[in-house]
Amino acid sequence: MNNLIDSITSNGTAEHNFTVKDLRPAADVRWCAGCGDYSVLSQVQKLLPELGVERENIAFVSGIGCSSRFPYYIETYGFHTIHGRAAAVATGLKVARPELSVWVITGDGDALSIGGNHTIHLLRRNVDVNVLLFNNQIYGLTKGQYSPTSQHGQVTKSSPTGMPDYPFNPVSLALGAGGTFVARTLDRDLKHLGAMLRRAADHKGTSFLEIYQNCVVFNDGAFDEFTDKATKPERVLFLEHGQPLIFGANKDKGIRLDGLKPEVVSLASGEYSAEDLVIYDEHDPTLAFLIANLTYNPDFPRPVGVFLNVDRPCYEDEITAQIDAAKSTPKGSNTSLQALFASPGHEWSIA
Amino acid sequence: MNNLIDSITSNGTAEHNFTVKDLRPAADVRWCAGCGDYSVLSQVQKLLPELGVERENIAFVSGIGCSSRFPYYIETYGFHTIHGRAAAVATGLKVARPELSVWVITGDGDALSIGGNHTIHLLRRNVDVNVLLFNNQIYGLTKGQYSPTSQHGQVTKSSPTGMPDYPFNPVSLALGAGGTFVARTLDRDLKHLGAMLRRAADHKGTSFLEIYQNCVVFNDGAFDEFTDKATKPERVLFLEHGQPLIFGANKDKGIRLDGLKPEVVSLASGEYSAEDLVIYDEHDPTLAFLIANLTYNPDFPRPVGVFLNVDRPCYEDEITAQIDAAKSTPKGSNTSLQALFASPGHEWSIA
Amino acid sequence: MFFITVSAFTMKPTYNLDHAVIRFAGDSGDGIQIIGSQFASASALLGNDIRSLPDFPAEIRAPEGSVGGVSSFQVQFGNSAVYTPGDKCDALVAMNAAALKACVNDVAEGGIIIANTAGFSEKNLRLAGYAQNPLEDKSLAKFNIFPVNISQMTAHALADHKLSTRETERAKNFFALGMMYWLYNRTIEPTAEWLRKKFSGQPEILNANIEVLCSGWDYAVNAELFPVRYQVSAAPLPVGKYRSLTGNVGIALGLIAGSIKSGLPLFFGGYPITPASDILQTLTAYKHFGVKVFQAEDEIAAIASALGASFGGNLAATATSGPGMSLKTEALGLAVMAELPLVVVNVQRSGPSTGMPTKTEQSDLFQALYGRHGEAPLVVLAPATPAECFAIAFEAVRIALKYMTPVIILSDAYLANGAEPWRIPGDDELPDIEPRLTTEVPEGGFKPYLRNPETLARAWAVPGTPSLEHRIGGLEKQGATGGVSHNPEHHAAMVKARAAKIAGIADDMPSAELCGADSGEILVISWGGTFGAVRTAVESLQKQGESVAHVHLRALHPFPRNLAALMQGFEHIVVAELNSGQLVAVLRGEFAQNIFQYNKVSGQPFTADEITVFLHRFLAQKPVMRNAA
Amino acid sequence: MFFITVSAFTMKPTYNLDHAVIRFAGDSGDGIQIIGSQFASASALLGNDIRSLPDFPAEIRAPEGSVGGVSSFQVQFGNSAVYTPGDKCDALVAMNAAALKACVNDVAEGGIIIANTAGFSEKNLRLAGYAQNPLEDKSLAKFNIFPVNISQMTAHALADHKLSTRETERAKNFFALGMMYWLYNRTIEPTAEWLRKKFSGQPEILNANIEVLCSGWDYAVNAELFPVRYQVSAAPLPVGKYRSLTGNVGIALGLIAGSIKSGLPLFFGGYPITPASDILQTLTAYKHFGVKVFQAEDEIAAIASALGASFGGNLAATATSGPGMSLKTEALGLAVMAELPLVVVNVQRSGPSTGMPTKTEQSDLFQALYGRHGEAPLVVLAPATPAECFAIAFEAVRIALKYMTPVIILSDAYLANGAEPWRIPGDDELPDIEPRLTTEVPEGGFKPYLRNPETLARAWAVPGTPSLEHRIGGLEKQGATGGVSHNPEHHAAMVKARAAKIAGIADDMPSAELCGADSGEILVISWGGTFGAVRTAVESLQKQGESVAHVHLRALHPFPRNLAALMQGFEHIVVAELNSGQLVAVLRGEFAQNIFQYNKVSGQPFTADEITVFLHRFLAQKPVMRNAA
Ligand SMILES: Cc1ncc(C[n+]2csc(CCOP(=O)(O)OP(=O)(O)O)c2C)c(N)n1
Ligand SMILES: Cc1ncc(C[n+]2csc(CCOP(=O)(O)OP(=O)(O)O)c2C)c(N)n1
Ligand code: SF4
Ligand code: SF4
Ligand SMILES: [Mg+2]
Ligand SMILES: [Mg+2]
Repeated sequence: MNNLIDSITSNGTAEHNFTVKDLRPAADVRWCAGCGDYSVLSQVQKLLPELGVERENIAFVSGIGCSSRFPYYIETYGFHTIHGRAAAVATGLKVARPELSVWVITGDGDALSIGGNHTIHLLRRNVDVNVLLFNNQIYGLTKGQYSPTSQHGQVTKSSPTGMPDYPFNPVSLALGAGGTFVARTLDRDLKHLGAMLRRAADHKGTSFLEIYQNCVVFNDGAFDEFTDKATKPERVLFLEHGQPLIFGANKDKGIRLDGLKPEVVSLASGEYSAEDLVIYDEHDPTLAFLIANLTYNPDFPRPVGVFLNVDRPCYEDEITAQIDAAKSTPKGSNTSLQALFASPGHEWSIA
Repeated sequence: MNNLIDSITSNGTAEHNFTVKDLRPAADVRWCAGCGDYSVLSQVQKLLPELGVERENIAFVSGIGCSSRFPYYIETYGFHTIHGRAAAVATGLKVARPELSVWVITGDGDALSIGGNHTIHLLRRNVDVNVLLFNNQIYGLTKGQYSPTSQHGQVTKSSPTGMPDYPFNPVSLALGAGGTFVARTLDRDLKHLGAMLRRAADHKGTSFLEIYQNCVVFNDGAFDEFTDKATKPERVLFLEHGQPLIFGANKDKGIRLDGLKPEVVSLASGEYSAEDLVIYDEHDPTLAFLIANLTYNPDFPRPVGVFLNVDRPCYEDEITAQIDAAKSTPKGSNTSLQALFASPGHEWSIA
Repeated sequence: MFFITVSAFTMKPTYNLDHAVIRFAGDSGDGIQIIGSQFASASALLGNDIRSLPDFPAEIRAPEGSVGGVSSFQVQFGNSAVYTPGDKCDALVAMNAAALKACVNDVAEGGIIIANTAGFSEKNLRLAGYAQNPLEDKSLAKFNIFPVNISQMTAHALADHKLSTRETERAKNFFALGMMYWLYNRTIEPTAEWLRKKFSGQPEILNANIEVLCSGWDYAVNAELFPVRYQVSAAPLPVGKYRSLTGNVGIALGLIAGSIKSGLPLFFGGYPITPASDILQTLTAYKHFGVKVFQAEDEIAAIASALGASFGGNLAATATSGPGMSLKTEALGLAVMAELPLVVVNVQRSGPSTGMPTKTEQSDLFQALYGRHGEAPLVVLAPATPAECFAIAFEAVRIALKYMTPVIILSDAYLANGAEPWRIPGDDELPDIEPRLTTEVPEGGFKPYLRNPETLARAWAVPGTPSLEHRIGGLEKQGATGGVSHNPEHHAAMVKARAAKIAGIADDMPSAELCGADSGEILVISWGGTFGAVRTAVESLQKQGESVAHVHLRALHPFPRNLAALMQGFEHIVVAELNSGQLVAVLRGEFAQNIFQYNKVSGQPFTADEITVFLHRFLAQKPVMRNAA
Repeated sequence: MFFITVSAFTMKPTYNLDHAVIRFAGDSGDGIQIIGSQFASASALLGNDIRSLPDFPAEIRAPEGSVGGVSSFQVQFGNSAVYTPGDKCDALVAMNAAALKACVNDVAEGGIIIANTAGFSEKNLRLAGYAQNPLEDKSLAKFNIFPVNISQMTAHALADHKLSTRETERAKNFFALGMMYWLYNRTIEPTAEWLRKKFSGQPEILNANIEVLCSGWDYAVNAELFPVRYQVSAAPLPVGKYRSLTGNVGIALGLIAGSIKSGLPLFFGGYPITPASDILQTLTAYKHFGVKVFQAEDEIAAIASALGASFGGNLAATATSGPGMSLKTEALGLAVMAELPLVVVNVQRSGPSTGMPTKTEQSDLFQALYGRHGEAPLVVLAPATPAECFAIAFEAVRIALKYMTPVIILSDAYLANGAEPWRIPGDDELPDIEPRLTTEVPEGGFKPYLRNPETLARAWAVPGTPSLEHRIGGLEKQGATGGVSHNPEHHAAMVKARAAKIAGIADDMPSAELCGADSGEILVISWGGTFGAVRTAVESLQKQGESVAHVHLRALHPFPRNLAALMQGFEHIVVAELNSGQLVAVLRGEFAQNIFQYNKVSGQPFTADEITVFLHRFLAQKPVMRNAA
């Protein structure tokens, strides 16, 4: 069976080099001035030409939400689908076309409220797509209702007396679902954001990147604590593989384990040194879960970086392998119509 | 506003004592002979009269699947809903009627495939219902396709060349979603099953109980390793709060932690004793996750028991509290129609 | 408290008008909705009948000064019944060039345009897409243009106040309002009172705003800006207490009233979606009425939770718009099968798919009637006006509880956001509602699907009721016992019973009312939010002596019993609706092949004018007009 | 290889029949489906036209020996065209009392009943709900009863084989088959050949089964059981190679053939549901054809993944049944809006809600046509017979790819499981399919919604194609560029364009074919899986000289161009369908108010007989029959 798609699309020929400029589409970018979405867009635009993938082999799939308008703002292939379904659409696209670089753009409502099931199944299947979760802890597009990452007690349009439920921790959820690459970054830390995008792109399997994103209109300042120069060093814990968990403006604090209980210790007093601290291991799911659980704990800095990075076969590769195996059986040598119609032992002729 | 419901329903009067017999409905039980569902049904029937709840205050809500026929087989209130939605229906029921004892009956397909999103949101909200997940690692009712808990490579009706994806570990997923009570038991260990049902019923908040359930027709023997007398002692690790993790026919093996890495050690050689082992702590989410992750690891016994048991406010209580608070404001003293219609400062009269 | 003093002395002639239509337009940040609704309130207080329509930018914030970012508020006020916010504006206030661009086509020929010249900078013009300043070229010759540097005047007025430039700039909307109050002879006091309440803790802002409001008025007087002044006197409205009501708030209040009158707590399961979110948001403010609002993870969970609450004996409701409605399809089928009471609101917007979320349409009628798999009949109602949303929601509760059935309410974006005066009903104007709750233990055991012989509704035994334990579900049933059955006769009987129950509700609903003579040339049939435009058009044709009548349907399933009879009196029937012809297809199938249709599917409401024009043309050349739209 | 020897000598008279209907029935574990399909194959090999229908117990296994657990297989075979598996059986094999109970009402008066007496123990009788043994009382007097202890005879036959009791017991179905082969003069060899293949590795089982099969034949000969023997000779079928095809397999093969002929890999996103799961399962066996099957987490993900694959340039399809179809509603709207090719199969079952999952119905037509929010037109096709599922699936692929549109196929449980001989088409009997794939970079840039002037289909540029990067989505569009737009005119134009595209496809589809004279008293219109019953009824009436014709619709939207013209020739039109009147409502709306209807909603297919009876009655007393069903 000849495959028409193979014949018309490009095959990694180097001719199709492109630059950031080639990624700027005609459409005006329509986010509110100051929206955190802008910085993600520009970091992604910066990254893509460096990936060694042709522009035409890149596809962005999104759901519905402010963030999900993203595909309109980048001159690649793009599909702005329906609320919550981007992960499922992307799964189909990637299985159909494993050679593409597929990116899922989604929001905290899109990915974790209505789309929660597709998100966890994507992670379980480990389809090789990159998920950028724009977490502004609010429904932006519908003008300010709480989302599953809004904070308990948060006053929003739909919770005038405080959000009644408790939020998901997206990182913990992704770990529980069997995610192979789970990371978190900040819209306002461009360097870290850029580095995390790169790590996400490089990972083979589902890359799940939670991006703290400021919504200037409906939830302004939600992450100020972690992005303001004054508080950031004390309030953010950057995870780096092989490095001890140190934070603080003077790099004078660290995280130590007492059995399985994490605690903040001071390196200043001399009682503890870097050797006593947790050396971060991004291949250890237990450590990832332990650290992820510090997320809403006010006594700890907010962990940010790559929580987990492990290998597991990708769904689309399994599918492809099963097809290849079937093709290499004797049956597989004849894929004519007549072979399709044959029903050996159940055929008869009328002459 | 008077509440009609309060006036017609019972209020915990002791008159309504009932026995197992009262729970047997007219309808024939229609599961296949030998199906694991029977033993769960009988353990639940045994438990209910002991809970101190009137029979009329018990409601079973189920989705679709073999297991979801459960409500027909127990003479309480019951709602056999649609595929995957039992958790959502039960949430509405519990919020509407917090005084009821609400049970969700669901299967691995119902709760984790189509219903995955409602399951994780139920756990996040910590609605005080008891979820009994009948995990037979197969779609029973539709005659044998693989489910999200089928094993990688498993041959089923829909995976003649082996299931291509990797299964969820339901316990890990529930932990990642923020579950407050997460446990696992076996259809064929009646004592353990009964005890776990009791624990689930006693927990305030969402109780998530995964029950390994044998489907004699489409996935017979999936759990034999954990239920057969010969292999069970070596292959099952019973978690008990405050007890060391010991297993083996001669109680001669245990689980020890090397940092965060679990390992099986022998107590026979004398090198290790019970003191060296993990003392299980059902209040520690990190430990729960660590142990849960042994689930599909063939080098470890299968952990069973209460993985996690912690407290967090229940969703329906928050809703009730917000309503009570609103009722106790000055506004709350007048809930007449005219008070409802009033729009102070925006009214005018035409005479 | 201080007194308001404005220049009262004016030499201008005052013209009496029957109706007037005005519009404020500006950037999203210009406070347009505030002054718009103040003007509407002031007019209502003067006894006018009013209809207003806010128009927001599409959901993503467009850059300041762009046409996409324009916010506007239109109000029609009259000395007799007013049915719509009006087609063309008699006066437009445009705070910047984009606002002018967005609205100029809606200004009547000879109409007044007050333009804030500060909003016509080069940058403004560019953003609005004007090559040259329209205030300066001849392009607006057919209007009465009044250029005023509103921003500057505001700054002048506030020179003595210690406000930041930004605060000063933000007060300019009240200057515009003051001018319009003078022009249309409104009183300032109610707005001043409103400001006093709103800024009670911020005396500086309060004083500034009142100062600016008065300055606008004074400017109109002193600058002798306008050659004339208008007066619209009070309309003969029914005596009573009034308030303004939008469609979305109307629905919320209707549901709560249903809860009060039935004695059942209200449970609302919802998920935000434009333009329905307001219903959810409004309900959260009525917790003291015991309202339980559950913001679900999606629309499926929203309706499923409502079904759970209904099973539990609460009055259950959910509200959404097109995409969410599509998601509720399967669970609606369960509601039909389980025969549980449930109110489902669809605030229609332009489809298909995501479509145009902020724009109105009536294209979900087919779905409401026919969207479910299997034979799954239910009740479909549609309010005609924003205020009627209250009555329809209350009626939906009554029917749902009496007949144990889901009821769909088809509202739309136009009704949802539009506001109109609503005469507050007295307690006894609303009937009591008796839910089908049962506590009796019948001989031979409780049968959940035993039907009331009159209503065909099954009994409702809720958990907590001793000895009525039973199971319900989505599988087919044996009949009264509700026992699962695959018997062909049971299925056939249940399909019929479910259909007969819904069909019978027609006997318990009001007849369709005819506006006009009961026979004649044309009967126009409409439904939902197009009422105002169609009624205005028909009445104007009737005044011209044309033989045109109007029936507006509030019940789409089942139809009013007298509909067929009403239709018989007319030579031609025309169905006007904002879709490609959905009601007309149903009526053709049910009553008569030969029905004409007038449709519009542009995301915009009908104007009375276009319906009038169509009917005129139709009267002139009746034949060959089928599918004319 | 050994030879089969059976008693060939027989003195019994042989009667020639035009058609015969036989049924095997027994417990789920009795291997009924196997011998049923063997009998069907043997008949097909003898050149008969055949139609068969398996009937499984409802989804949960009922206890052994209960009526709920009965499995049956019916086949009609004839010497001329056969359209259905037959209404009443001429011969029934009942392996136990429950099987008799379940099927006895379907046996023709005077029909043969072979009863396995070993299945009529006291326990069997109790489980089947018989107070006394029906073989012993007079209750079966109107049938020809042949009690045979099949179990015991089987045990005798296998006395020398080393099989367990269980294995022996399981072979008894072949004894029954052997008897029936003798009775209807079939040949044993094909079944023996089939057994040889199936049990090639298990010689003991193989020999035993063949032994038992022959013993059944011999027993019929030697015991002189039956007074006569029947013969149904070959039918004049088109020359060619044949195989048997069920509706579900037909759909799977049609999709793959579409993939081969279009050169696009097939992507199938599915989620198991009765009675559609077989399509998914069948497709997994064709991985060597490059078929990608994605078992999704739910039906929403199934269709969403298919849309992703379609966006990626694969031929994308999904299949489900009622509840799953309801869940796909929202994504179908996106497919319409994005104008992506997609085949969506709905194997209808009895609704609403969970309904009766294993029973057939045609009650999802309304949903297919009207289920989505907004104006969302798409193509709806329905196969008439199991084998035609192939052709309709292939046609759906062709239309989807040529017109860039979703196509819904409405199959049903009856077609899905029913089998009939299918003449295997030659390679060139299937047209090539040219997808709208484009690689050209037009001047001024690529416009994804620029339409082909003839088909109105947009172009399809798939990721990987250099320089055609673009975005699509569910928001309304500007026109050719696909740029997001909320402009009223753009929306109106796009709504029209989408509708016009679908309406125009009528020109590219076959005309409706009339069976009968082109004018007369009654035209019966039907659609979908009722074809066989209706055609049989109409042909029998025609033979009786009645003025009745038949049009069977394969296209439900758009309708065949010639339908209106065809209808004009008849005094009365009757629409027969398995719902409460869905097609009839659409036809009334579109063509003529005055159309009669004949409906059945019991989960059972029509019998030819009941349609014949209805039409007879109708011919006798035409008026006042409307809604007679
Ligand atoms: C089925 C459906 N339900 C609801 C909506 C309305 N809706 C659009 S976006 C959105 C949530 C947006 O929040 P998030 O995903 O966090 O994205 P953000 O706008 O914050 O970037 C909602 C509820 C919709 N479009 N479709
Ligand atoms: C919307 C919908 N999709 C699919 C189905 C078909 N279906 C019924 S039960 C089921 C899965 C059953 O598996 P599980 O939940 O594991 O329950 P079990 O039968 O194994 O107890 C499926 C796919 C359905 N009834 N409704
Ligand atoms: S509403 Fe918030 S998230 Fe949306 S564009 Fe504006 S700032 Fe960004
Ligand atoms: S199919 Fe499996 S799960 Fe279902 S009733 Fe039978 S044994 Fe139990
Ligand atoms: Mg958000
Ligand atoms: Mg299962």
